[in-house]
Parts: sequence; C-alpha cells; structure tokens
Amino acid sequence: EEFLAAFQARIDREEKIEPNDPMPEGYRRTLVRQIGQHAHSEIVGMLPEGNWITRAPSLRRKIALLAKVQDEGGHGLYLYSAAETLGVSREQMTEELLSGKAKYSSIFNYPTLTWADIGAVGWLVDGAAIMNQIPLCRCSYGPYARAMIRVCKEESFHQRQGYEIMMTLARGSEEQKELAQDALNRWWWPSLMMFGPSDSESTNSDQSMKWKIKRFSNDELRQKFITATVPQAEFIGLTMPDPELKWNEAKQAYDHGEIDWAEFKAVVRGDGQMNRDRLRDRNKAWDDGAWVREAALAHARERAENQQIPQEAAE
Amino acid sequence: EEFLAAFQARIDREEKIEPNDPMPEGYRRTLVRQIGQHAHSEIVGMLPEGNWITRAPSLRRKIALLAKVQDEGGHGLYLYSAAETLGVSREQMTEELLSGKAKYSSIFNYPTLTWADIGAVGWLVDGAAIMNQIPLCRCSYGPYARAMIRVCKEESFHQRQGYEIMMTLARGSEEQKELAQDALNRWWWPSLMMFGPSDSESTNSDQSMKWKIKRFSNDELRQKFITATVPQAEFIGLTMPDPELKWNEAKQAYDHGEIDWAEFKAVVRGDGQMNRDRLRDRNKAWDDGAWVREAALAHARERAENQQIPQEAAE
Amino acid sequence: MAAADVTVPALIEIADDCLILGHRLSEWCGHAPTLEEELALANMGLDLLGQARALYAHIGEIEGKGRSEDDFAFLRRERDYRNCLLVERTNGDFAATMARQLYFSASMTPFWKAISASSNDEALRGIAAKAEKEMAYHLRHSGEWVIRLGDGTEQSAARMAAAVDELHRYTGELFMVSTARLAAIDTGLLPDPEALRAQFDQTIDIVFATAKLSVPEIRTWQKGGRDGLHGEDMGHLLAELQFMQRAYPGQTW
Amino acid sequence: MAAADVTVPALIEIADDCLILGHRLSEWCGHAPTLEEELALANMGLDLLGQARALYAHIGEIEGKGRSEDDFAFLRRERDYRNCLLVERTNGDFAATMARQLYFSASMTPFWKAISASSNDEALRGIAAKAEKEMAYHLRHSGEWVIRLGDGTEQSAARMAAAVDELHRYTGELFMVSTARLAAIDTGLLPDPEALRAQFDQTIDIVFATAKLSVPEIRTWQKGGRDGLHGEDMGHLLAELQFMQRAYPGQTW
Repeated sequence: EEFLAAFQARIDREEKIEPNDPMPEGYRRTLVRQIGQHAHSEIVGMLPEGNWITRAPSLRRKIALLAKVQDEGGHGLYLYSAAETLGVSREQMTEELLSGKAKYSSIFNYPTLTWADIGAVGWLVDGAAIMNQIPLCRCSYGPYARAMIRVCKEESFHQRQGYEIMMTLARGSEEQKELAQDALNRWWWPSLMMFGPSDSESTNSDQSMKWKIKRFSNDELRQKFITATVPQAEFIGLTMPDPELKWNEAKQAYDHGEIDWAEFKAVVRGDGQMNRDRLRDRNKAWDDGAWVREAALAHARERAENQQIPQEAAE
Repeated sequence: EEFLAAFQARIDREEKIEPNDPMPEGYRRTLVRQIGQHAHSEIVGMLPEGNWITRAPSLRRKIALLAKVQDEGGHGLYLYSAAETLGVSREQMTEELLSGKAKYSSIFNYPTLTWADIGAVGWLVDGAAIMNQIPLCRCSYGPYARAMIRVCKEESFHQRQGYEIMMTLARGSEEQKELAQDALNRWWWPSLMMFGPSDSESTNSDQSMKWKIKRFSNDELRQKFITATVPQAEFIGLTMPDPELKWNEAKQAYDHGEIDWAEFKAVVRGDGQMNRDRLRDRNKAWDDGAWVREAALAHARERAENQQIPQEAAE
Repeated sequence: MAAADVTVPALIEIADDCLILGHRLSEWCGHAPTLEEELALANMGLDLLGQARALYAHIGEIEGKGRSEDDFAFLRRERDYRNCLLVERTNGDFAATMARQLYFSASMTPFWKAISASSNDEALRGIAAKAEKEMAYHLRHSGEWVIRLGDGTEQSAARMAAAVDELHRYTGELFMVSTARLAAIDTGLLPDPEALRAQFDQTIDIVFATAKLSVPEIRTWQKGGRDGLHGEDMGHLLAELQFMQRAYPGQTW
Repeated sequence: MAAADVTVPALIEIADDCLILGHRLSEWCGHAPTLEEELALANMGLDLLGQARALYAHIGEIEGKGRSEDDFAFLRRERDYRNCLLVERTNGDFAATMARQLYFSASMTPFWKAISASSNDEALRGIAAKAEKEMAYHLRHSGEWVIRLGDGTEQSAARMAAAVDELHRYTGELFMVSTARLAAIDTGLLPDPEALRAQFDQTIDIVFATAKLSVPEIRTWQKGGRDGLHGEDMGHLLAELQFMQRAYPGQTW
C-alpha cells in the first residue's frame, strides 16, 4: 500500500531511515535480527581469540591481541546500541544469545589451536567480515550504517594486523611457516562459509536487497573475498587448501572447489566443535556476574534516593 | 587414684592399650588431638606436593609424585580410623579442620615454588616426620602404633625418593644444582621447626612421655634429625643454610643457629604464606563435593530399602 | 609384527589417550569429594600414566630413533598429539569426570582384552593383559558412581544427565578408524574397534538403565583428535604438562 | 642517573608488578560481568602491559646487555620475577579483582606522581607521567566498584568484605623497601614508598568509609615477591605466559 511505497521511495533515493521514522514491521524485524546476530558475533568472537591472550608469544603481540579483543567488545556495544534504537533492549538480546535462540557467526564455533590461528582469524575472518560489512556502511538504516563505519575502520586494522602475523610466521622458521600453512588450511573453508549459502539456496535476501539492508549477494561477496585474499596468500608464500582454485579469465574471478555445506549446516544447527563451549562460557560469565549487576543497580537506586553520599567518592 | 595407677602400670609394662580398654579421659583426649592433627597434616600435605603433579618434569617423576600424594591420603585414612576407635567420627574431625579449629603441621603452610621443592619436601619434611613417627610405632595406644608402622614404612620410601630427586638435581646442570640449593635453603629451617618448640618452652609433654604417647623430647628428635641429615647434604654437595651449624665433639651432636621462633609462632597462629589458601582449598573441595556425598548416601539408603536393584550392576 | 610405520602412529593414539586422561585425573588431587575418592582417582590416574609409559617405551623401541618415553610425552607439538577429544575435556564436576571415565573404560576394557588375546605384537599383549584388568576396575568404579549419581538425589541426577548430554557426543571417536588405526587392524596389531562397539553399547545401556539415564541421540559425533585437531582446553593442559621440559631443555630429572 | 646495578633491580620490581597484574586482568577477557567491564578490564590490562613494556625496554637499555623486553617478560625463572605477591593473586571473583586493583592503583598513583615530579631519570619521568594518569583512572574505576559492591546488596557487601579480608595483608609489601629499592631511593631514582604510604592509607580510608568497609588489622604482612619468593599460583601463571617462548625458543613473532 501507500506507506510501503513511500518507504521504498525513500530507500531508493538513498535517504537514511532514522529511529523515529515510520518503518514497515518487516524492515524493523530484519534489522533487529541482523544487527543482533552481528552484535552477538562480536561478543562470542571474543572467546576464540581471548583463548590466546595469556599465551601470546611477545609483549607486543599480547597487547595487540588484548586490544583487538577489546575492540570486538566495543563493536558489540555499538551494535547493541544500534539495535536498541529499534526498540529491543540489550537484556532481551543477551537473553536470546544465552538461551541459544539467537544465532551468531558460525566461524566462532571453530577452536583456535595454535598461535598462527590468531593470525589466520585476523586475516581471513576479519577479512571476510569486512567484505560483508563495507556495504553495510551504506545500509539504509542510519544508526546501523554509522556503527558500521566505525566498526569497519577497526576491523580493517585488525585484518592487516592478522595478515602481518601470518607474514611474520610465513617468513620465519620452517616450523613457523608450517604453523601458518596449517592455520590457513583450517580457516580457509570456514571463512568462505561466512558469506552464507550460495545464492541459489539463500532465502529472504531479495527483500533485504530491495530495502538496501543488503547490497550484494552471498556469492558476490564471497568472490570479492577470494579475489582479494588469494594474492595475499601468494605474496607470503602460503598455499590455498583448494586444488580447484584457479583464476578464470573469462569470469574475471576465481573458480573454487565445492564448499562442504553439510559441515556448514551441522555447525549452524549447533553441532560444531565449540558451539556448546561458547554458549557455556557466555552463560557462565553472565551467571557469575549476576550479583555484580544486581549490586550496581541496588547501589545506584540507593544513591539516587540518598543525595548526601559524597559525590566525589562515589563517582 | 587406683585406676590411674593401674593404667600407668600397664603402660609401664609396655602393654598396648586397646579401644575397648578403660583409659583416663586425658589420655584419650591427648591421643584424639594428636592423631587428629597428624591425620589433618597428611590431608593438607597433599596440597603443596599436589601443586607439582601436573608439571612434573618426567613421566617417572609424575607417577612417583602422584603415588606419593596418594599414599598421604591413605595415611590420612588409617589415622582417621585410628582416631575413630577413640570415639570421634571422621566428619567431626573434618569439621574441625575445615573451621580452622584443629591444627595441622605448619610446614604445609609454606609454598612449593620449584620442582626442587618436591625433592626437599620428600627429603626434609618426610625425613623430619619419620623422626617424629618412628617412636610412635611403639606408642602405648595399639591402633595408633599399628597405623604408624605402616605409615613409617611408606614415609621412609618417600624420604629416599625425595633425597634421590635432590641428588639428581645436585649432580645435574649448574642450574639444577642451584634449584636444589635454593630449595634446601628455604625448607631447612621450617623442617627444624616441625619438631615443635624447644624443650624449655614446650608444654604438656611430660604427661605424654609418662603415658608413652611421646618417647623423646622435641629437642632430642630435632638433634637426631640434624645428625641424620647433615651428612646426606654433604654427600650430594649441598650447603646447609646455617653458618653456625657444626659438629660438637663433646656433645656428640651438632650445634646449630637460633631458630626463628617468631616466624614459627606466626605460621602456627595462621599468618604463614599459605595458611588461608590451604584452608580455602580444603573447604572448597569439601563444599564442592557435598552433593556427591549426599547422592551416595541417598542411593545407598534407597538400595538398602529396595533389594530388586540388580546387584552386579550396582556393585 | 607390523612395521614401525604402521605400529608407531597406531599406538601413539592409544598412548596419548592414556597420558592425557591420566593427567586430567591427576588434576583432581587434593580436590576430590571424599578421601576414598582421592585414592581412587589417583589410582586410576596412575594406571593410565603407567600404561602411557609402557606404550611410549614400546613405541620408541619399535620406532628405533632413540626417542624416550619423555620425548613422546612432553616434547611434541599440540598438533602431534593424537588422543581423542573425550580424554582432553576438562574435568568439570565429579559427575562429568565419572561419565568420562565410564565411557573411556567401557571402550578400553574390550579393546585391551582383544589385544591380549590376539594381537600379533607380543610386548603389546603383555601391556594389554595388565591394562585390561586395570580398565575393568575403572569401569566398575565409574559405573558404580554413574549409577549412584544418576539414581541419587535430584541434584546428582541432573548433574549426571548434564554430563552425559555433554560427553556422549565424544564417544564416537573412540571407535573411529583413523588411517593409522586401519593399517594396524589390517596387519593384526589392533582389533577392529567397530567390532568392540557392540560391547561398549551394551555396557552403557546396562549402566544407564540402572542409573535411570537415557542414552542421547547424537546427530554429529565430535572428532578431530586422531588428526591432531584438538579443542581449546588442550593447549592449556600442554602448557602445564610440558612446562619443565620446555623451560629446562635437555636435562635429567 | 644511577648506575645500572642500582637501576635495573629496582625497576624490575615495578615492571614485574605491571606485567603480572596486566596478565591477570587479561585473564578476565570474555568473562566479565558486563560488556562495559570487559572493556574497562581490558583497558586497565593494556595500560599495565604497556607500562611493563616501556619499563623493560628502559631497563634493557640501561643494563646494556642486549636483553629485550620479551627476554625480561618471558624468559626468566620464577625466582627471578620480583613482583609483589598482591599482583599475582588469582583473580577470584569480581570483588577480589576490584579490591586488588584499588590497592595497587592507590599505591601507584602517588608513586608515579612522585617519580614524574622528581626522579633523576628523565626517561623514567616520561614513563611516569603517562602511568600516573592511567593509574588515576584505575583508582577511580576500582574505587567506584569497591563502593558499589561494598554498599550494594548483602551478597556484594559480603564478597567485598571477604576480598578485603583476603587481600589487605598483601598491601604491606607495596611499601616495603627492598635492598634494590633502598639503593634506588638513595640515588634519587625512586621516591621513598614509606612517604607515599600516608596517601595510600588516606585513599583507602575514604573509599572504605564510603563503601561501608572496615580496614582490617593486620598482624603479619605477607611478603616475599621482592625476593622472588612467590605463591603457588605464580608458577601456573608463568606456565601460560611463557609457553610460546619456551616451546619455540629464539624465534621472531
């Protein structure tokens, strides 16, 4: 009807939709789901990398990794805030994550086994994330688009940092080079899966395209990622774990081997190696922290009622 | 009166007192306290050595250490059983340990800092324990004397094992030798304190002597220990951390430097480095295990009531 | 007897299972719910560490490159340990530890029995004869506890059910035939684990029935350990396990 | 500026405090009670690790033996780390972590301020000027939490009181003048910590009063770290911290 047409016209004019603007319920729901998943991914994503902070091999790397994981927490914060502008609270979204109802990026259900995985995650996982996220900086929903601009800037720094770790390893000792190659072998295919099912299988993405929440198809983004990443691997002398990968001059793109969609589906439905551990860890952190949150609330309530508490001490 | 005299006469004839024999309340109380402290020491003593099981430097040492700590648990068991013959339950004694009311040997309030400490503890701490315990094999109370025979046999094995660790280190690399010397420096004085205050300060030990619960004074046992241990240190080329230590031909014993009784008292009253941590760990194990003990009890009760549960499966 | 290139990788899997599970059990030391369990957990840990030692020594001999038991136990990279994922799982609560022990011993009892009866490796038959008895004790002990806890209080039943729900999905790997294993089965060194699976299932069925537990349906069995693809807990375990050998290389202890 | 044999051991104590406490804070990553605290704990960890890095680099330069920041951080023996016992204590619950942070930052804020004002080591004055601001933030942040928790719910008050009861006895070492420290005070490198103690006591008194906590009476202050005599948790921390450098010696990361 009329409202939908007018809304679509705004979208088509590339106008940003803002929190108080009227919007179709489907648009709101799609955004809430997508921003929520994105926020949850940042939060869960802290765990596999966090796993190596205490064992990072140098002070410089330790600091960079802790700062990176901290950035991810920060991204989670912006994104939860963006979702809050659509009327869902952070508590509500957290509850959905912890109960297993909400999804997060399946890539974080793989374990980080060696230090090289920290390089591979930065290079490939953040690299793939950026491919997904750069178009989102032009997303039709203003708060999300603005959050993504900030996120993308930091992610691209993380991606370069990850690549730099891989380069250091690839140019290091024989053993370090093996670590790097092994990490690439394990993370390459899951990274390709980050773009989601093939366009032929993907549901619900036409409407997202029309609403300019999404601007490229899964396969298009995957291709962009491959095109950007293959030369980077070659440059540092690592081999892609896909014998069918080759440049197709006609397509001006890489042909690649078949993705193991059965594995993808198993991980999505909860059967990956780390799905349960990730949720267990998030739930434990949340449950262990309950008394802290309650105390902070009780204290704030009491302080609001009781103005004679010295401000300088309590602030 | 008559009973006490008759009891003393039995003691003087070196007759063993058995659980159902009449005995003076003071005799019973002294034994309960002493056996309880001894049992608690075995249990708490599992912690400092347990600290190195996961980091033992070879499979052989890992197995020997785990077996040793297991033996200590076993000694705890015999000793609690011996105390039970005097009418105090293991629960009651455990409660006294966990609440901090009962004492245990203060030596276990020092931390094990390096692998060499495992050698030093075996050599010195078990060595000192044996000196205390050998006379207890002839203790007037039968169940305690019999438990001690078994304990002493195993302790003496542990002592040799500890000495062998020290010997291996002392004959190893320069760095290993330093580890051994450092451990000796740290454990020597606390080991001497294990015999308790000087005879001139020691209370209540006359009555224990008369009842043949104790057969040598603290200082006598300490001297025996020094006399046995100094040549062992010399043999492997380690230096005793006591410049005043020297053989006194007239006394046929070693003179030694002043023991830091202030430190001893601080540790006894709870201010040693590890007192709180030890009690915290024991309490945590006990509290964490409460549901297991309850379930075992509930199951046993139900099984007793309900004979149709298949025996082969439940046994 | 099979050639070293068959025997070594096949036995490494088993030795690593024993080492890692023995290490996990040893972590309980000083923290068990009763004094009797302190002794029992240490006992089981000692059995497994002893089996690991015997196996590594045997492997080293067959390999003939002068690697000692400690070289195998302490000086490999994480990706070179071939233990199954089940044994590296953190201890969790006492229910999880007992469930893990039940699963492992229910698979290893028939395994060692078959080896002691018919492996073509005489030394291995000797190791197996001893290990079979030890694992039968572990099975009895852990089975009793799974029953006690499963059929104990409401809380213990819930914890036991959670442990089973958590760990059952790792039991498939106990019977997975890796490339290394396949070659060893072909040469007659090791029994086909698939043939032993029926006994395992039967044991679990009996214990669970008595314990009032149900056997979970598993959509996806977890695996990876036999390819050196471990979970995130493994690296932390190795940081402790290897600490001395890494910090003080090449010394005698 | 003081000679290397004065400066190096004196600054190592401080650098090790920063390293070990920074490491402890980094262990919270992914486990904090709120997302805001994830960021704050990481921030504080980063500040401390950054201070450690700057100090080790400076120490290495003064020492002139070519030891890098990583040689100091990763490749010493436990007995050679000179951090105080307070910073190596395990995180415990959030109350214990915040109490530890309050104690540490309440001692370091005036410490760095005094150095930035009057140390005779110019580079150290530069490090101090930055660290002073950072520690003031830690003090504000942890002080707020100690107040919130001490004067929050019954449970949080009990936990905060337990944390104080547990950790207060480690604060004496923050002001202990070790032999290394004494020499550095004499040469004008470092301020006399005893002179800073009054400020610490005052800060703690104010925070505790607002938090409805009482300052414990301590019979025996715990110490040992400045002589390399650590607690049992330290070795496990080092097993993790040093893992990569020990397992892969001499490589560039």
